[in-house]
Amino acid sequence: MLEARLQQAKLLKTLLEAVKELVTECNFDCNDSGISLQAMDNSHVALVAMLLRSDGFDPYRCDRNLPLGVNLTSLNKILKCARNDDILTVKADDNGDVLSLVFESKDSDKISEYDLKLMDIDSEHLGIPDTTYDAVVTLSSDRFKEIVTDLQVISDAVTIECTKEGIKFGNEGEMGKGSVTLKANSMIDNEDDATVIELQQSVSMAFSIKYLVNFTKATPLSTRVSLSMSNDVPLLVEYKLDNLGYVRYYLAPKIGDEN
Amino acid sequence: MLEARLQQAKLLKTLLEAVKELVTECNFDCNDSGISLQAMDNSHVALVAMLLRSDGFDPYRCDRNLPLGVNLTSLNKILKCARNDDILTVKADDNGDVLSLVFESKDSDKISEYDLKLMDIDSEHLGIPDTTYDAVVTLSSDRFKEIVTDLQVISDAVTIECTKEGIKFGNEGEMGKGSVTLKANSMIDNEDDATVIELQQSVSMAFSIKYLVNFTKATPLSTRVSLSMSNDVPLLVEYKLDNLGYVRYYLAPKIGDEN
Amino acid sequence: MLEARLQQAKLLKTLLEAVKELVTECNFDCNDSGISLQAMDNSHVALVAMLLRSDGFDPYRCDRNLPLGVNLTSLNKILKCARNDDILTVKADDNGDVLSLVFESKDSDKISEYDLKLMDIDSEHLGIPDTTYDAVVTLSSDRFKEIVTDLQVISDAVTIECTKEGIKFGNEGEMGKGSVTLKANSMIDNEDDATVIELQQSVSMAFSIKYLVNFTKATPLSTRVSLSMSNDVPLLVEYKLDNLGYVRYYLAPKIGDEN
Amino acid sequence: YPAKPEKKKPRDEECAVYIVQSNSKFLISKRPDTGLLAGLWEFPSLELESLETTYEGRSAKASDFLHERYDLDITKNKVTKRQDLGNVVHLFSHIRKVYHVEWVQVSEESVVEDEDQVKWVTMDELKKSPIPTGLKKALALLEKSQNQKKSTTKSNPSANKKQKVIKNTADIKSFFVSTNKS
Amino acid sequence: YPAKPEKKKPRDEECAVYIVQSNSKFLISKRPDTGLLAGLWEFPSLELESLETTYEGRSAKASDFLHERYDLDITKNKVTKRQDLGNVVHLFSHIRKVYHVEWVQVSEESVVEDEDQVKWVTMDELKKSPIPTGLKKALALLEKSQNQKKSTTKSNPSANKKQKVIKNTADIKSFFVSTNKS
Amino acid sequence: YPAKPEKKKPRDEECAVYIVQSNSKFLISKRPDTGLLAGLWEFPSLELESLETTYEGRSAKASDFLHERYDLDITKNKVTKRQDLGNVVHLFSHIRKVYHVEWVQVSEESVVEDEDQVKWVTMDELKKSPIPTGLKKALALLEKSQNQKKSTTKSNPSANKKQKVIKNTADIKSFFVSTNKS
Repeated sequence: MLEARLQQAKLLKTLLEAVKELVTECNFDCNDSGISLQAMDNSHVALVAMLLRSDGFDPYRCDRNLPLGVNLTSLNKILKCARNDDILTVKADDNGDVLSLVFESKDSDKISEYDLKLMDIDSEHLGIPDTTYDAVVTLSSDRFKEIVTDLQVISDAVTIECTKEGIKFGNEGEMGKGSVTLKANSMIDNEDDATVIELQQSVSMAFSIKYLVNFTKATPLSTRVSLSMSNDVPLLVEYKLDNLGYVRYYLAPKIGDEN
Repeated sequence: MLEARLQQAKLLKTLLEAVKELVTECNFDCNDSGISLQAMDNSHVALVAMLLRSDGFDPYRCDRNLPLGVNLTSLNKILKCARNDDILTVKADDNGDVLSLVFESKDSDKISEYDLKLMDIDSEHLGIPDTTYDAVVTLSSDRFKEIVTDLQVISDAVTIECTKEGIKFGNEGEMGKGSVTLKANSMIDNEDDATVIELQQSVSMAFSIKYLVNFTKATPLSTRVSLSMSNDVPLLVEYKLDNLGYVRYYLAPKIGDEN
Repeated sequence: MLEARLQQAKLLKTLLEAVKELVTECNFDCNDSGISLQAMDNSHVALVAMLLRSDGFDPYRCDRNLPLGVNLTSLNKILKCARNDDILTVKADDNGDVLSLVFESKDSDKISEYDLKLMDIDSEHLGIPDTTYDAVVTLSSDRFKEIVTDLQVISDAVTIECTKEGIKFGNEGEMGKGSVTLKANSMIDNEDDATVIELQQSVSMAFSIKYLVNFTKATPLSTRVSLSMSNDVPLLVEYKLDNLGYVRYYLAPKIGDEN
Repeated sequence: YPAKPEKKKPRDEECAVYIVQSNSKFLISKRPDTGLLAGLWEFPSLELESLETTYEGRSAKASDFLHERYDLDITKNKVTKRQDLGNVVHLFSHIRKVYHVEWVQVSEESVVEDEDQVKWVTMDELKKSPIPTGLKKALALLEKSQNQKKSTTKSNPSANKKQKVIKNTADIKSFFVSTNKS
Repeated sequence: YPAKPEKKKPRDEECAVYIVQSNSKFLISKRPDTGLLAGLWEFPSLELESLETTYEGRSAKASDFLHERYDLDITKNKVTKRQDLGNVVHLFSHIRKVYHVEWVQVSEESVVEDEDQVKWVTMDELKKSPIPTGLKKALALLEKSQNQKKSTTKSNPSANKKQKVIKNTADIKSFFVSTNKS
Repeated sequence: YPAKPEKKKPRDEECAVYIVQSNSKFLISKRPDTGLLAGLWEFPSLELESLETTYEGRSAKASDFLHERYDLDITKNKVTKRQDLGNVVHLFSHIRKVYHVEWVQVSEESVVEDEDQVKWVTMDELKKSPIPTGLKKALALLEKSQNQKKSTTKSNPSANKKQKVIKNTADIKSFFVSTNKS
């Protein structure tokens, strides 16, 4: 059985927001190291992998592997019934058919309990190889969101070019062209705005911009985001949850002409 | 004739918001004790009764009974033209065919005057007997709003159970179950959050949740709301306006299985 | 060629908002004195004229007359990609076919560049005679916005009457009548709220209210707005940009009965 | 070109339609993906070879047809009620088709559902399904019949339409004393 | 005209406008693609050489004009009613133009329609067409006339009242001096 | 019960379909308001009395048919190109219908349009019209034919280009190792 308690419901609420746009149903895989999730979007263009380490919960208890098939739209509706600073507990029996969620107000005089029906989901698990990327750029997650949202007005696609000097997002469409360049700068007043580039080799790749915009639903999870790129390999967009886990998005590159 | 002056337009604006979702046309009954209104919603499931005592106005003058038939949608549109802290005066002649509203800005250099055409409305007035309820629960109006809004994601109906220990709202639907419990607690840090229960006898009744959500449009009128219940009798949901009056909603219980 | 740099993108963003509702395509006329624009709305009921003096830019350079035909909807989309406090530079070559916009963040580590395709637009330029108006009313731009927005609930048209005592906006529709009066008051606590009237002769004119509401998109540009009126001549609604220029709207009066 | 084409008269065809109801649900099945009205949903329908059939005859055929096609055995005592609803006529370009409609109420939804081909749906869902016009007319027959019954016996729960959220809620007026004002 | 140009006073021009109505439709035609008011739709309009015309004179001209230009023969008894609606004045930058408006009701829409140049439209369509302001005023005359009639006789269904917001508003261009740029 | 019903074989019918194109527009007309496929739009279509027709025969019939029904005279040299597109088969419940499709390109849209019954529409509009499934297949024939031409000659503007956003993006699975869990 699973029993896991989180001091602030906000974390799980935000995580769900970060995943539910891409995937509507998937398994949460629970075991003694924590709760994880891996799923592809319907178009097989993107993959999201999420991990919440058991350390993030107090207490955390899960005796054996327990896959919980969940409709994320329903789960999200229920999580919206939790206030951000409610204490949240998730529970599931080994052979149960519901996921129980309990939200307690800080002064604990209000207790909400929801049982969400579980589903059997046949899921394919992809083994993701460790890759040494040619370029790893760490930047402000707010800026990343701004950039991809802005460039969406120009075209459906965006090309990301990374050199020692900086990272450039650019595209072209019916009304004209757009590009946004962030200069590499490890020293800067506001540390959160620094753009740090570790480069083996320059890369230039094209992506469908709407997926990038989608990924930025995870922005509230972390002030920083990292983009890891090698030519002809999926882009990795990672939001770290301090020491508690991560949300990682993989996005397949566009091939042929990126028009 | 009627002439009544209110120091803050906000009160009437909020009152209208609290009524207009349920009822689109009705009579305001004016007499020397104040202005009142009683109306059923179209489906005959809920009844709203409102009273604004003459004390709440300064000056207030109404020589004789004057029913003013008003389209609430139109009145609401006009009230939206008043700023919250405008001084508001309503006027009507004994045989006039308009309701006049005057909004004055605090520094009185801006004066808005609106004349709303009156209507003849045949209304049925229901005599509401004094009832001694089995359970009267007084709670935070914000919490009440939260609870019914949250549970709406689970199902169209909600069961309210009241015992000495607390009040529990619960329902069940396609995706699972939900329930929210407030513990009875008369002593608490934040007085507005206290849940106070006066109980003759435990009750459990089912209601259509959308009406409850509708009633919570009155939340800005008061920090507290009271729910009065006896089995097989309409629920009374009351928002008190300090000493100036009240908005009361009556909601018929669901019968048979509350699925 | 044109090169003009603005310390705050916000000014141009707001200007565009103030124009794009009325006009979708038009020429920006650039010369050494600044950038101007004049255009009629499709129905030929209103005309907007805008001027940004070269003093407002630093640096500003434009060797010779350069008309830049622009789709304002597209330009507006691109300007939304600038943050309010970005430094904004617009550039165009003499025979180029794009308008270049560069947005730099304050710390200049983020640079966005957009090229907007230009269009050939045959535009008619109207000579606007200097008129001595019978009445010039200067008032709070927020109040003006409030008034026309409020009265829109009553009818499509509004009559503006101006006398020594004040300015009155009034109309009448299916649900009743409305009017808002601002008293002339040059002395008042909050200077921005003063209503100052210079009057040669009383005027009373009727206008289509939706255009007035439209003009108030310019409200963020200035705390004050002036209405200049003479009977049977278009109303002039002017928002001054300190010493940098202005946005002026001309609105043809309604003729015959203003029903 | 041999033929001397004449103005064709539409040919007559007849068809038995069985509206099978269990509680408040109705059995429908999908027409083949090709052919007339391809892919539309319909009530179980049996083309009749003769133009002169009787209610008894069609009713008798129902057992075999429903059993074979839908594995629904109405010979055992699962049928709680059945009724001749009369007929409706629908004109296609070359066909004048008569639908003889019978309503069959069964006690349980014993058909193996195959969502793609056969399913039980509520009246509301039914009305949203792409069903042929001819069968809409059959449906109207049913509703008419049930509404009549409803007003007299109030026995049939499925006849109601537009189910409002407020179903099963008492009228608030029944709790209070009406004092008509004028 | 031997003129000595001085500070220009707008010159006077007059024009006969024929509002031809058949049932609830009106005949309109499109102005040339170049020139004043290019490409806008208008009622059949005839520039007058004299500034002193009479209703009878203009009315007489109508026959030839409508016949030649629109192949509409109003001499035969197709005209069921006609009426002088008076005039409206419109100021262009250098022209003060008087439109004399006559309403002609015919029994059938006998003009060959050429959707690009000539068509019959309803009042609603008319109001949505890009017609010159001057002719909007003419239209206002018609509506006024028909509304008057309406209130007394209730006989005329075409005087509809969908009011466009901008109805009765002058063309802003008429107040300013057009200085074509290139 | 008199009849000994046998399993009916659908009867065969054939029909000539003429896809008439002028620039990038196509001629369509509306079926009668009653009958099979009532009220749907279709390409000009002619029922054939014989099941054994040839392209030459059908092509010859086109002249009279199009002239009489649509006042479109393709005998004069307005036809710039025409081509046999082959046939498509559509099964109705009792009919197996073969549509023989010919594409006819004309130089001008000479048909008097009657928006309610006959009109010229673009490919996009066509796809939004309620056309029968059978004729959608005919349309597919045309598109196929034109796409083939396009890749070689780039001459045909009507091969449309609705692009999916995710076009040209690799499948993310192709980059990772699938390890099916259970």
